[in-house]
Amino acid sequence: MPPVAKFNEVTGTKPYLYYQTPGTAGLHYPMNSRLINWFKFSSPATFYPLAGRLVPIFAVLALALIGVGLYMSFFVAPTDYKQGEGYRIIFVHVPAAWMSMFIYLIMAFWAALGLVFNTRLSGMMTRALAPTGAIFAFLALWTGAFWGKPMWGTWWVWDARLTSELILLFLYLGYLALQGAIDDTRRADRAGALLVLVGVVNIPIIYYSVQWWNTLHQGATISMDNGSKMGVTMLWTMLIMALGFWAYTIAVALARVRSIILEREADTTWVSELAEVRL
Amino acid sequence: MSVAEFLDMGGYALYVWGSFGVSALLMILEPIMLRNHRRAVLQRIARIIRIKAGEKV
Amino acid sequence: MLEVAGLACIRGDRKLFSDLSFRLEAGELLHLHGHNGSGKTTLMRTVCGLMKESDGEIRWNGESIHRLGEDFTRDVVYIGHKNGIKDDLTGVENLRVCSALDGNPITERQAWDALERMGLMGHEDLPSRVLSQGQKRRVALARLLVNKSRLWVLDEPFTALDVAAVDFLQSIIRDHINSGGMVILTTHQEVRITREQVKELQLGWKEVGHV
Amino acid sequence: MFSAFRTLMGRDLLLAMRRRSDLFTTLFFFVIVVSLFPLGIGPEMNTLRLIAPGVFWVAALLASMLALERLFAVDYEDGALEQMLLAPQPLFVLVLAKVTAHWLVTGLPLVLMAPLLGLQYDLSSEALGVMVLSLLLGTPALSLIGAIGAALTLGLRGGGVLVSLLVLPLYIPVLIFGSGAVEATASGLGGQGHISMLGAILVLSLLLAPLAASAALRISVE
Repeated sequence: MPPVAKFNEVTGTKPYLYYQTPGTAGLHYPMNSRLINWFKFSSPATFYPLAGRLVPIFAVLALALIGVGLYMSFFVAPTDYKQGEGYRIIFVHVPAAWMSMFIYLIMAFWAALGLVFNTRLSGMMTRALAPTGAIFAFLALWTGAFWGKPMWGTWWVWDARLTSELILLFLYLGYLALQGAIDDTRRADRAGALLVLVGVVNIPIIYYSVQWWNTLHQGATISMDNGSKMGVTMLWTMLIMALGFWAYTIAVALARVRSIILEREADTTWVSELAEVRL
Repeated sequence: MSVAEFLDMGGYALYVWGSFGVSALLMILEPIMLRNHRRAVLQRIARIIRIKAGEKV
Repeated sequence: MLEVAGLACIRGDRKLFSDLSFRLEAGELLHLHGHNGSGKTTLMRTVCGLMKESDGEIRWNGESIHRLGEDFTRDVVYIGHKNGIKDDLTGVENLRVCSALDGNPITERQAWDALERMGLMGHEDLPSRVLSQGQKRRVALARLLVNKSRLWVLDEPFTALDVAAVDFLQSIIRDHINSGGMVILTTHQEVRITREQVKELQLGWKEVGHV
Repeated sequence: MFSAFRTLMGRDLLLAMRRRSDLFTTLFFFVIVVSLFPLGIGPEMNTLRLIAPGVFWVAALLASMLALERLFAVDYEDGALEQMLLAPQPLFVLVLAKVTAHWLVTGLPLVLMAPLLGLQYDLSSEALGVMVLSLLLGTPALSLIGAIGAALTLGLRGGGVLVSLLVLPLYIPVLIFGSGAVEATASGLGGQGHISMLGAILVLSLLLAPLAASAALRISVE
């Protein structure tokens, strides 16, 4: 531990203040700031092992749920009278679309928390969720296109929901680009949080305007789901797949937040004493 | 239902397996990239500690 | 009266200083020392409210500056490394806009007088981009003459100024201190003010064998 | 509060007057982009009349985004932005003043130029009227929403492209209702619904955008 050299410069009659080297325990540590500190600073340190225990649990849960979901979507769900086997794509398309929207809302929650309470952990959570959200948005578009081709003969259909999904992907890319462009982590977190909040306010407006735009130009002839009637088993399959995706998201996000914590707290004492770093 | 029939997916093989395949691919790729990133971060921290330890000793 | 308790600031992931406390009464000057990168500018910008401190409290007349908001910024004038004047505007226009934004608009006449006192005779109505760095600094500092804020936060005010301007600025600071104002400044030059009004604050890491 | 609004807006307009060339860059960009389409798509009047609303609005969108970067950047570099943050006025009033001045310099000329360009596309006078009205309501909303993007990406490398990536998704409702209004009028359906939606978006952005932009400025200046 480097010796604490307090640099105390007293000039002029008035006694003056001292300054001490960072990183060492404060000589007098007033009680209240210790509590505030616990919540603000060391929460990444206590969160890190907690996340470490949760990741495998959710990973296993995800595997199980998706396994059951896949089995049901191929063997349990009946063949659709009109669309044959092609409709099974909705068992991936719809959960992915749900998750892409859901993750953005969770990011907005963490963003609001981060801006209000100024905690560092929430900024990390928002940043950890973004890539997974972007992947699900892309998957929703990809599977939507693959479903559109056999049904309507074209890869891309300017359907209201698909267009909104595309715009959601742009919002994700905007967030990721902004995070990439800012070096200072504090500013990146807070700027990213503000962008997500502005985005969340705009999503209903965008969705409504795209809906209006879609009905205005083509009328409601082509729409995604009025094709196959929603049988009970299909609904269950979709729910299970969605839960599987949800567990997958938590596992991935927690794993990513752990490596973000490591990156940001690289030079702190608690990281250097970590087991994984030692070996 | 024979395997061939299953794979054919009633003629929609390309589309069904295209969607499921890419989804599976991405959802497997992401954890793998995460693990590599994590290992790289850990190695960097270990190196910092060794340098610091080296300097002090 | 300005009071800072347990202040800590982080720049990027580097902790600049922590547990910093000091008090500044009316009629006192706080002179910041410290090597480059020791957090002098960060401390000043945090005290003004430009930057958010990561820990600790800054109180102005007993009330946190974040709660005071505009009431606090009304009493503060901050002149940093950047002059804060527009190159396309003339000195007079710059001064009048700045003081109008500070809440006490001044007349054309007052602006001209202030610039003359700052030694910009004949340059008042030239666009600022033709002025030299020293003259631009004088235009920026001219705000101190027309400003009613009690707390002055000056970051390296003497840079790019010639000897005459430095003397003049020292005298303005002295008058401000004697009339009960407060000044926080950083400078590598010596501040010629009576001893008992000056407080020194040394920033920077003093570890064994550290320059 | 209002005097600070007037002072800052007056200062920005004075600055714009001093640098007259910047005044016209946005306008010229709009004119050129709109005139390019007939060259690209062909002089056939029917198609031109059909695509006119979309072309005008996309051009207006790009023009306003082009001018966004300079909104705060100049003040950020010469320190005037710090003084704005420290001024004893509510920041969103100052941001509103700056955005108004910015709109007067970059948005209004587009609105005034639109009828002239409309002749190139042989738009009916009624459609032209709605085009001007929709631009009049839409371009301020674009400047306001864009101000948030400009404030967020202050001082970043590659700021220009980044602003467009951040701001474009948020521009889409304005684009849809703007061009929709003109198209509805041209096809006889009547653009009232669109115009009212455009007005609603303008009011919403007038209320929320300055607040968000001020928060973004405080974050960026740190």
